[in-house]
Amino acid sequence: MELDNQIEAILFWRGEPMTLPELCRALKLPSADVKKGLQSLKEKLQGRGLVLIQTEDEYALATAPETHELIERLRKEELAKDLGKAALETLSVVLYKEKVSRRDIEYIRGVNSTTILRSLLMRGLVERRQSEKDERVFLYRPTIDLLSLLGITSAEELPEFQDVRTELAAAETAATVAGASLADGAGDGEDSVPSGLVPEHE
Amino acid sequence: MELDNQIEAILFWRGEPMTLPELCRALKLPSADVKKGLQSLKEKLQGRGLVLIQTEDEYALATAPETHELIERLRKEELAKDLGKAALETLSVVLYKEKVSRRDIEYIRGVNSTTILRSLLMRGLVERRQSEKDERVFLYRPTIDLLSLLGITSAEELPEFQDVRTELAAAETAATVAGASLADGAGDGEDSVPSGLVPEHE
Amino acid sequence: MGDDIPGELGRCWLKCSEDTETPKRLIDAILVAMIFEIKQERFEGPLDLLLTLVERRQLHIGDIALAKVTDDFLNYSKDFIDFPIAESAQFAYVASTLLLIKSKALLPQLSLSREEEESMEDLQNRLKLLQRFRELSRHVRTRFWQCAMYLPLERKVEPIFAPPKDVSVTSLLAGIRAVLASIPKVEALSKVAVKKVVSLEKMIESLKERITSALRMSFREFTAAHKGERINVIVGFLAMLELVKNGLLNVTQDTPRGDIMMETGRVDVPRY
Repeated sequence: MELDNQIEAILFWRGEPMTLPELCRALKLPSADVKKGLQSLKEKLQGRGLVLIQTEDEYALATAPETHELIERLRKEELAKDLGKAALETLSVVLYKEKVSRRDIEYIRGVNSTTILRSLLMRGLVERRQSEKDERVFLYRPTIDLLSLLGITSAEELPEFQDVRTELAAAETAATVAGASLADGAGDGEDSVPSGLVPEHE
Repeated sequence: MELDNQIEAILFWRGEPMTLPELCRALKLPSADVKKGLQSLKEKLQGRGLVLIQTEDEYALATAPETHELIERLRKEELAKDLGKAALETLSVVLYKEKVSRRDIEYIRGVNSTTILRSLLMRGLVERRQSEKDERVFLYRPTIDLLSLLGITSAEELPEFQDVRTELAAAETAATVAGASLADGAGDGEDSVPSGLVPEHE
Repeated sequence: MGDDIPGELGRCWLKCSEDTETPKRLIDAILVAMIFEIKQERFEGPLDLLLTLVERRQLHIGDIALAKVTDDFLNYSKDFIDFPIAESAQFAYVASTLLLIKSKALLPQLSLSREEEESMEDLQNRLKLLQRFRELSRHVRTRFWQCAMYLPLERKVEPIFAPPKDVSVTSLLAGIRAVLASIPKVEALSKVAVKKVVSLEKMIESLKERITSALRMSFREFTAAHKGERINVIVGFLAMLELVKNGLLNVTQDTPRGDIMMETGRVDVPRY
């Protein structure tokens, strides 16, 4: 049995996103192999009714975008289509940066974003996980659900993605320097309140 | 979009058997066409991780027979795992609330809880039943098996039950405020909470 | 408008235009109209407001644009005294940086500390970043639901009672306690102590008093009397500029980077 088929079966059976480590454990294979299998699955699904969606380390099967009218018709729920400015802005930051701390989001938006992030978390549009680099930092990431609603199989398919990443990389160097100087206007940075402009930690 | 792909998408999305008339209704096509589509799907799935299975008059996608061993092993592993912090927290909400909707759990925890609830359901720790008050709402409750595992006859015998209930009631108000709507002009409370970002039917 | 005062500080006297009343009224009327318009919207913090002001005037983000919208920003922010304290502190912080930018525009010779220059630059960078993400959020808006790919419905599971080892009365109590602890406390949010930021008006008042009593003092002395915190220095400096604009104060600086000397005219006598 080929690896891509096994992955397809597992993802179908679970019916929800799985992380790369989960897939590795399930298949008892190192991640390099699993990644190859995923790539090959993605290719095999070309022109089919299903697609493979991926975030940085999560994967899921979903219906192909060409079938969206059909499925939309079958869904019974009313969909809330009116995402407000704050939600859209916050989602854009998370999507284009792929992983970002609350502090960074607030640096860009200039406003406490605890509430909006909580709403987005509850709706499963973003998720929050500890940073691998620094355990004290939590990073927000787009979920597979979010990508699926946008009709993209990975964040890289977003318009202008590469340009934005290049711009951000350049800006980040500058911001890191400047960001440090902000802290002194910032007071004691109690958890959820940016006292100056940016809170100290999550 | 080819018909077999449409059928693949529907069956994948539903994840359970559909009759020919159901498929015809969904696709708005006569049964002769749908049958052709099913035949072509069956062929296309050759050598893939999924197969089209057909009972007398029902059709469903399922994992390919070659993957059964793998899936069976995964199932067992999943059942033998420890719950982990997030799942324990979710379970504690169900217990201390006695019955609670997924929406309310998500309000209280501030994170999407679909996956965890599924795993709690699968392990027979909680069960899901329609609310008597509102048929569209499903409520999660602890199972009898869970109560007996804990050595109690009802949730009220849990330690600090009354205190926790009082605190939960107070906290829920706060969480509702904090988890305001994602739409513009947030803060109108219950009404403006978008219902459909996560699938409703649980 | 204040923006047009030529900035020759070296040894020059700054005076406001002779007729302060007419343009002032005009400006007030314009501001009222603008503020009225703005108030129809909800702003997500100071950057949102600032960016909206800049975009409304179709300006490119830069020193000039920011100096131009400073007054609008201040006027709008003034009405937000009742904001939760954290938010008003953020408004004040941005306001003070804006005032710094504006004063630099008024007085090009004004020497700024590295830190001040950084915070000016930082504000611009942040605005540009926000503007970019606002642009990008339009992509996100148009794509939402347009061509969604649906994750499958929840898979049917047949429950098998499989009690995990970590489920016990104790672990569940710990669980619910953790849940309760992580719920955001609305009360706590509004009460959190935030570093106090001296309000502009208060500073202007204090400045007037000090100058009346000691006719001649240096800006440096003045700011030292106010603990020399950066924000106070900025606000103090701008308060001084406001007084200059209003013709209440004369300012000299003998050398380009030298101390700035302040002198009152006759404080209580209108200058015509």
